[in-house]
Amino acid sequence: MSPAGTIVLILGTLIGVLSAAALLIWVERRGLALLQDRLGPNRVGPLGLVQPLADMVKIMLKEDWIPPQADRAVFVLAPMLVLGGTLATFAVVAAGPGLAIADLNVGLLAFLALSSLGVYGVALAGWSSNNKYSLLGSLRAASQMVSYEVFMGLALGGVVLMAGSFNLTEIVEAQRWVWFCVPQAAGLAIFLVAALAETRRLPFDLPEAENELVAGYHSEYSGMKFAMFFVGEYVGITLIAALVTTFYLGGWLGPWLPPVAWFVAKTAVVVCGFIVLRAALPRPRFDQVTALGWRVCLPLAIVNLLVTGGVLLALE
Amino acid sequence: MLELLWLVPLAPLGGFLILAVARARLGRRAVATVGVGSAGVALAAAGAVAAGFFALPAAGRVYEQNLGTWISAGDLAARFVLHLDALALVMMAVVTLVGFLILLYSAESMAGDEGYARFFCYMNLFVASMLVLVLAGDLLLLYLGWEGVGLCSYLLIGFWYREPANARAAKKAFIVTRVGDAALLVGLLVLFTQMGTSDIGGLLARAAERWPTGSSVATLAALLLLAGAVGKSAQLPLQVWLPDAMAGPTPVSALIHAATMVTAGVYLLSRMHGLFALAPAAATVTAVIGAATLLLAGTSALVQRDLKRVLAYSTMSQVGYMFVALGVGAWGAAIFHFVTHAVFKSLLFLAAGAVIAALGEEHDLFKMGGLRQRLPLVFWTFLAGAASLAALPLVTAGFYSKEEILAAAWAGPAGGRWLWAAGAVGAAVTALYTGRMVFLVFFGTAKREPSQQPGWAMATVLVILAALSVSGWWLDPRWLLGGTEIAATLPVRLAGTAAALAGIVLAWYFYLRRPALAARVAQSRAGAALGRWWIGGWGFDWLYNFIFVRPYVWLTQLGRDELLDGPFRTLGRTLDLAHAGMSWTVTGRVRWYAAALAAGAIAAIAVAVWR
Amino acid sequence: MNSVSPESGLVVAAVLFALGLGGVLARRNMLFVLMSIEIMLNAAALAMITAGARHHAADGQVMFMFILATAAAEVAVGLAIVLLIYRRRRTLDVDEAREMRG
Amino acid sequence: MQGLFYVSAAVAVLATALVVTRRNAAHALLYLVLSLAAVAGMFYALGAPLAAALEVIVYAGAIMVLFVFAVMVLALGREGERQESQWLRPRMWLGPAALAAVLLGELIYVLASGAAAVAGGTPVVVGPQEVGAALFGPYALGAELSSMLLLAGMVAAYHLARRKQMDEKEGER
Repeated sequence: MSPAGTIVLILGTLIGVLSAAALLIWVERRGLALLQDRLGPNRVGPLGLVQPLADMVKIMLKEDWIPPQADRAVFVLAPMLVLGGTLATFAVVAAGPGLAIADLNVGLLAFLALSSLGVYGVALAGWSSNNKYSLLGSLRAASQMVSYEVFMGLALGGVVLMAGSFNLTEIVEAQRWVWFCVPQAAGLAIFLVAALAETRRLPFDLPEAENELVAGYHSEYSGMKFAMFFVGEYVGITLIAALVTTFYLGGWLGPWLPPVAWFVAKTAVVVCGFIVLRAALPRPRFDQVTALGWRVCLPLAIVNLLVTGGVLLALE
Repeated sequence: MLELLWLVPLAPLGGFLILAVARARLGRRAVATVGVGSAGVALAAAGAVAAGFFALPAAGRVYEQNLGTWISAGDLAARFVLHLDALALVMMAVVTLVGFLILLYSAESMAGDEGYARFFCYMNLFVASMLVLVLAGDLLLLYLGWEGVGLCSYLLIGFWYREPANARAAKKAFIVTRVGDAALLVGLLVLFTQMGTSDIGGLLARAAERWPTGSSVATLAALLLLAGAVGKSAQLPLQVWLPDAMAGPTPVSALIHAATMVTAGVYLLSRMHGLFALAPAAATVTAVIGAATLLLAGTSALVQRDLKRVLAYSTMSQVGYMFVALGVGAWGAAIFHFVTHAVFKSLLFLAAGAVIAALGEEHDLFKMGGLRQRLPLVFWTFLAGAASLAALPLVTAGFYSKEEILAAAWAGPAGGRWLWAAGAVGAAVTALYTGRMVFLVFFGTAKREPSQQPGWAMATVLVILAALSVSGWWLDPRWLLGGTEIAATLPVRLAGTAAALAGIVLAWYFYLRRPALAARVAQSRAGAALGRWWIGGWGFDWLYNFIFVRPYVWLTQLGRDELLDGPFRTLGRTLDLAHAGMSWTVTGRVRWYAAALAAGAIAAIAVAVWR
Repeated sequence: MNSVSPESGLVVAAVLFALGLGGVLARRNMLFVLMSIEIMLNAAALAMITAGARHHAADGQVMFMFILATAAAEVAVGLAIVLLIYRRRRTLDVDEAREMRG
Repeated sequence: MQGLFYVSAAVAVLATALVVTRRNAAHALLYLVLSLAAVAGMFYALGAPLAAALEVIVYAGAIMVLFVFAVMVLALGREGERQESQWLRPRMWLGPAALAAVLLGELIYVLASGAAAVAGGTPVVVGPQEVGAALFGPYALGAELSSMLLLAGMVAAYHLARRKQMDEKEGER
């Protein structure tokens, strides 16, 4: 791929992802309102579609305030880490054949690596705020994310075994015969749970539980920095949805339509699923989250890995 | 029948083990049954073995029983081998018979003692050790028995250990004999290294082959063995422990310190007489020691007030006779005297024990008297023993054996007139103190009433021993042992007899006929001085106290004042200093350690690179 | 793929190791000491990987994994100890924890 | 690749130097994570993609998070920073710096003198499959030992944490 092509691809991905995130904000607010039997934002533009733009203007005009007790450098760095890390992961995602910014042969590992660095953004945001609620939120975030990182990796182990590669393009290609969501149903379940925890989405939004911790690790944030967390969350959802599509739903594979369309469509469905989940499930207690991880997900993931490996060995 | 030989030492050993383990759970009757019974079994086995022995052809009557190898190191292989020849047979017979009789006697005499079971336990161990000693065919095994009897002697002298004096006497006996034992051990090692074997028969045969008569090594070995014998048999200069050893129970004195253990030296020298034949000088020393001891002990016995001490000195004196016989090469006569002495001296001790018990633990001769009618059985048996000790001519066993020794001292291969003279004077003195003892205890006016008569067991034992004491010449074992006959002229024999008779008459005159005269002699200036000198055993205790004990105590006092501690203290201080120096590096600071580690790594790399 | 000389990898490893050593020796804060130890471990790992790359062998990466396991165990225990010490003595000074001195 | 390597190396050295000199533990930690990420880049450039990924996932993503936990629990803040500046006098650096410099000098010397033996051999990518085969093939015993070590570490950490609880209970009494 030529350097110019790469730059175009990078820009395209960035714009696509960010606008998708903006759209998601509207989708979620309207969708949640629909599910909760209320209207949601409907004043700005048709159906309130311009609402995200209005929000952006508002947020940019707000005072970007850094609390005096905060650790300035870290306080500024944390939201960048959250948003930057998530965006960087898109580099390995291929929306269509050859449409990956970096078609790494260890793409899956790169995703895991970058998502594991996501902890720092949250944890340091809470710590640098120098506020006890933020600190508690970031402690919860760190433990939750580090734990579920393990199950996520183990769940993906099954996919890697079946595809025989860490490369995302090859993983997609390996699903020509059957999508991995069928043989790796257990893996998919664990991956979804872990993904929710990683993105700190409801029902795993304990780090920012409003009614307990005010807003958790980003209580002290405002203006653009808050926007970064906010957008980062939606970018994260998009990313996870894209990865679910890639790993388990056959990626861009599909008849008639162009590959990118299939990819976007599948991702959109997964995102909508997340939003519905948010509306459907209550938030568990913190110890329940930990117990679910170590007592259910971990054994299940290991069994899944063993069975997958065993079956593959037997088929050879 | 000979195969039963192993049972002889093992029966008392078994008795010891039973008593040692189950002592607390056995009743008195059971203890006595085990204690006396095991000796009885040994006696019966010894009888059977003797029968088997006599069934052997007369030439070369030797039987060996190997019970396994004890120590195997290089060339040296010490075996648990029992060796039965005529000498061992005689010793075994005496030890089992006298041992059994004395144990039977103790079953009654010790009945009131709270350490009843302990007593029999020790006594059985002693009998077992003594039998091992006399039956050993291997010098190392013999040494085992030798130390075993020493241990039992210590334990039994200090039997009533709550009395500090008894404990002191036990320690004294142990330490003094240890001097001899150490010499013996050195002697044994000399023999092992020179001969490369510890088997007695093989060793003597090799010695006769390799060493010419009078060779210095042979003399050295013989002298070392002699030192061991001297210690065990209470001869000059290691005699001081025996009088104090009387602190133990009377049966102990009878068995260990009269009949058997103190004659272990005699046995050893007889067993090794082949070696002494190679070392005439050592033999002469033996004879001189014997002669000196018999005079010293005899005169000391003359002035003792304690009945048992008289007997103790008498024992020393009689063993001195045996040494004289050994020294002049008449070891057959020595063994003969050992046999008769074992009989009459144990009789005297046992009878004395009966007297002492009857008078309520009274030991002082001068507080006794007139017991002739009151304790008739004891009197007559004691008299039989005393007659034998005093060598009353023709009717007593002691006469024959002592006569042989005197004859041998005069006419034997290494004899001499001085030896004979010492023996003759000794015989007179023996008769004198024996008479003194008899007359003071049983004649004269009664000062105390006896509280008890001996029971059937004690009486039986006393009667048997008395019968043996007066039965005379047939106890002579020399026909069995072989060896040279000594043909002394009749005048010499008559002179020896006359000396003994003179002593008896003198005693009768002094202590019965004119007791006042005896008192006057004793109270005269010279008599009192002599008495003071003799009562302490010629002052050897004082001498040793002066030469050894006091300097040693002084040295220890000196040591307590850090004279000897100095070097050790210095060592300690140096270590302390070194420790302080080293512990300076142990700061407990992790960073310091890390720096040391890094410096070490740097040094190691530097060495590896710029080597 | 153009070449990276293995030598330069080793040099970087040496530099990192020296930095870590300096940190271990100079810092008094236990957290920093532990971090410096991590740096040293990491430098060793880099040397291993470089060697493996030089020989086109997987062994270097295997060694790296062992180092990783060691580091994980070390940090888990080390931090637990640090927290314990802090709770007991309210300080993170390494020099303060020296009961085991001679 | 060469560029990646040298840039990563520079970042790693710089970040590491900052780690050991920072006063604020959290800042040092961030630099350490940066350093680790840079080393991961070097790994990747050296043809060890699996090691690179693991460096970030496990080292930076898990082990360093433990440090973050520690920093957050200890909550040192300004006080801690003041303490550090007290402890971290320039004089303190003399000895350690000298030792480290000597060691570095030696190592560089060794490398320079043994350069002939080291040079040559362009890095070739050694993929995860080969590493896995080696790890569970000839190095199976080592892998088992590592698992034992991790288990021991886990038990030890758990035990120490428990003791802490007991201390607190005693404190309450």
